[in-house]
Amino acid sequence: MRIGLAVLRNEFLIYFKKWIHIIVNIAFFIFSTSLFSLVAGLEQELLAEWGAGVIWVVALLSMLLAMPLLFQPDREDGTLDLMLLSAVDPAWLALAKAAANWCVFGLPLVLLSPLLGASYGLEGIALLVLPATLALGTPALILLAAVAAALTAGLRRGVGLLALLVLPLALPILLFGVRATELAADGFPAGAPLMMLGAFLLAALGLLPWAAGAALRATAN
Amino acid sequence: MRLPNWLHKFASPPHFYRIAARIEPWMLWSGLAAIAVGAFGGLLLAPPDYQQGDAYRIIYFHVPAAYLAMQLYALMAIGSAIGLIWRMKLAYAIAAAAAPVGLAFTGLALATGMLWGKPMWGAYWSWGDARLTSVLVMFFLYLGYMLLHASLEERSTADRAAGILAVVGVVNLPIIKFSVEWWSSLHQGPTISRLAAPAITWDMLWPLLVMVAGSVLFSMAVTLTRARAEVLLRERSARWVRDAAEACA
Amino acid sequence: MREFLAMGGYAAFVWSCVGLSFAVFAGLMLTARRRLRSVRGRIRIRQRNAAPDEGSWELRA
Amino acid sequence: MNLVSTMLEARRLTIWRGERRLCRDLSFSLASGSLLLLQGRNGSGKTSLLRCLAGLLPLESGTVELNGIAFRRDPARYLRCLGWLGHKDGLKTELSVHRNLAFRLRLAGLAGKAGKEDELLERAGLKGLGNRAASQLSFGQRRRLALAGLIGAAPPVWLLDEPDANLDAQGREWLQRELNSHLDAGGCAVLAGHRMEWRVCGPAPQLILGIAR
Repeated sequence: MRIGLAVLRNEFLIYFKKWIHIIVNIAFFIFSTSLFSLVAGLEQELLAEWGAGVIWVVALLSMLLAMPLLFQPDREDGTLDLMLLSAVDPAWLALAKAAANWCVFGLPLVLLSPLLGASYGLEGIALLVLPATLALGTPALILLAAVAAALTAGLRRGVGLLALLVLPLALPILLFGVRATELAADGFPAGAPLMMLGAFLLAALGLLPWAAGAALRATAN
Repeated sequence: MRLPNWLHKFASPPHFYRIAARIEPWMLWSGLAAIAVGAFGGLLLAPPDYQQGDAYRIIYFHVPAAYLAMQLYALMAIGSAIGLIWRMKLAYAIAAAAAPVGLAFTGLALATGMLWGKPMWGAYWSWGDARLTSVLVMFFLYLGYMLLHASLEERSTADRAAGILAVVGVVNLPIIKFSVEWWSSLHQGPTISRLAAPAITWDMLWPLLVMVAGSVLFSMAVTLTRARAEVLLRERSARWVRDAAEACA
Repeated sequence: MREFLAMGGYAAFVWSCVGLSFAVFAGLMLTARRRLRSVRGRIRIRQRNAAPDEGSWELRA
Repeated sequence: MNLVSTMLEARRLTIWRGERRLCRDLSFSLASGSLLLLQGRNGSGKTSLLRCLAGLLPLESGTVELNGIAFRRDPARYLRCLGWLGHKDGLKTELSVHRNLAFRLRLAGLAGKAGKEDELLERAGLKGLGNRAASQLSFGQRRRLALAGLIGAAPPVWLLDEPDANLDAQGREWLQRELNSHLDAGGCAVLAGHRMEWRVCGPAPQLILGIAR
């Protein structure tokens, strides 16, 4: 556990040295979202209807960009071996790395989403619900990604496979995130899907770090 | 937690290999015979449906495939879980053998489902349908399992890694199905005029049951054949493997 | 006979399903058998070739 | 630590790598204070054997015990006995030398103390480089840093994969001294590599595990 905290701290330090990645991810998020609105033809009604879906899908994709950073660099420079050979439970290791990755690549998307939502014509309570869904959904997503990234970390061109493994499993998170925002935009209570997202997050926190830890051990050869 | 003793004995790879080799042809040929009878009954003997005409006959091929897609996924996940918990190579072998068979049946279920959907709903595909979408997700999970297994060079590593994926996937599948259902029940999409299922008559039912039974037997036979190959690969250092490989030259 | 083949106007759908299904059945059967045969062959070849070359670790102190 | 106790015991190891069997029913044991050298041509499986001992690579059959504990029974205790240096240094080149060393010590469960780190750096011949980014070190200096982390963590069993790679003559001298004092203190070590002129003056004999051709 204390070793887990040390890993967490180390991760933050490394990510801040790699600040270019962070900027690239945020830029990708903003630019891709605006691409959709350009292609959709700038009709305000259509935009409001599609806003939640577009922002969620682009958030998913931009997090996908950062997922290889979870374990691939550690695998390449030999740090992963060292961490697996320390006495820390690999589940804590996976959790710490996922938490750092989320704080750096997920949290900015949550904070930016109201702005982009507003540009898509979302109003009122929906502008609060959208970041709330992202805040609940993206950590669960990154935990799923931790499992997939641990499974594919040893592969030279594992990024495509990583995406293929993550996307089907991430479907429920995406659906509920979009659903809650749409309900809120149409003036309905969005509590139920938000609670479902919360339940997913809890279940993911309870189960996926162990799966990711087992995956790290399994692919450590 | 230990496995019961009789299971250990049954699960000894040479024992499994021998037993599988013995029962496999019986399952294969009885399965094929049942499929032939079922297809004959379904295509010729069963009366046309009063609403769907002859198009409903597709279910004689669609339902067994969809059923097997699920069953084989369960087999793959259970095999993987047993392998992960008890480090049993045979379980991994069965999981790895079930995957391609399951992938084929999932693809068949999707294809026949689409061919059925066109005359019934007027569209090959409907994203609003929970079953279609979750079967598609299952297809990708099978694909992910096989690609991951194929891309990891060390077999024991591949078994464990792909096994973890299968177990995570099986936990997620009900959630996916449920969430798509919930999604489509609220979504104001194109409503599907699914024909109310009338009580199916015996004339129509028996070929379906025979088809399902035959497909199950057939898929088990194919899975056993593949599992034998996988067991041989995993037991490479055992003496009986050499004998088995030489015996059937 | 022609009536049977026409499948009440749904011939294209029904028969392509039948064809697909049997193609999958046949494909599964053939690939499974071929896999078993090729694995056996690989093991035989390895056992014939590999045995003398396989060095083994030994203590020399 | 008892000087004649068996620290590392490998029983009937069979290791496969892909389609190749690297060893069959290999058994050896290392007493406290003894050194095992793994020799063999490239591709003979030195690294694989080392990784098996560390529990990173699954064994086809056989058991490895450190101080009587198998990896599977209690991974945390097994790993606490173990120090590892692979052929990769395990350094984060983005971070400073100090950070890397501190992280390495924290992984071993030791709280980082600045004094200890400085002392280690001095011993490794990296004095005054603490605030430099690890990416600015030469490969030999990186190796020294990685070894310093291992030495600072002071685990009883060392598993080193070509520890002298990239090291200059003085570096090898230094490593030799550290190795000797480690063995004198009752530890044991397994070294894989080609240049094997390690002199050991410990009580227990030195084993050489080579591949027969």
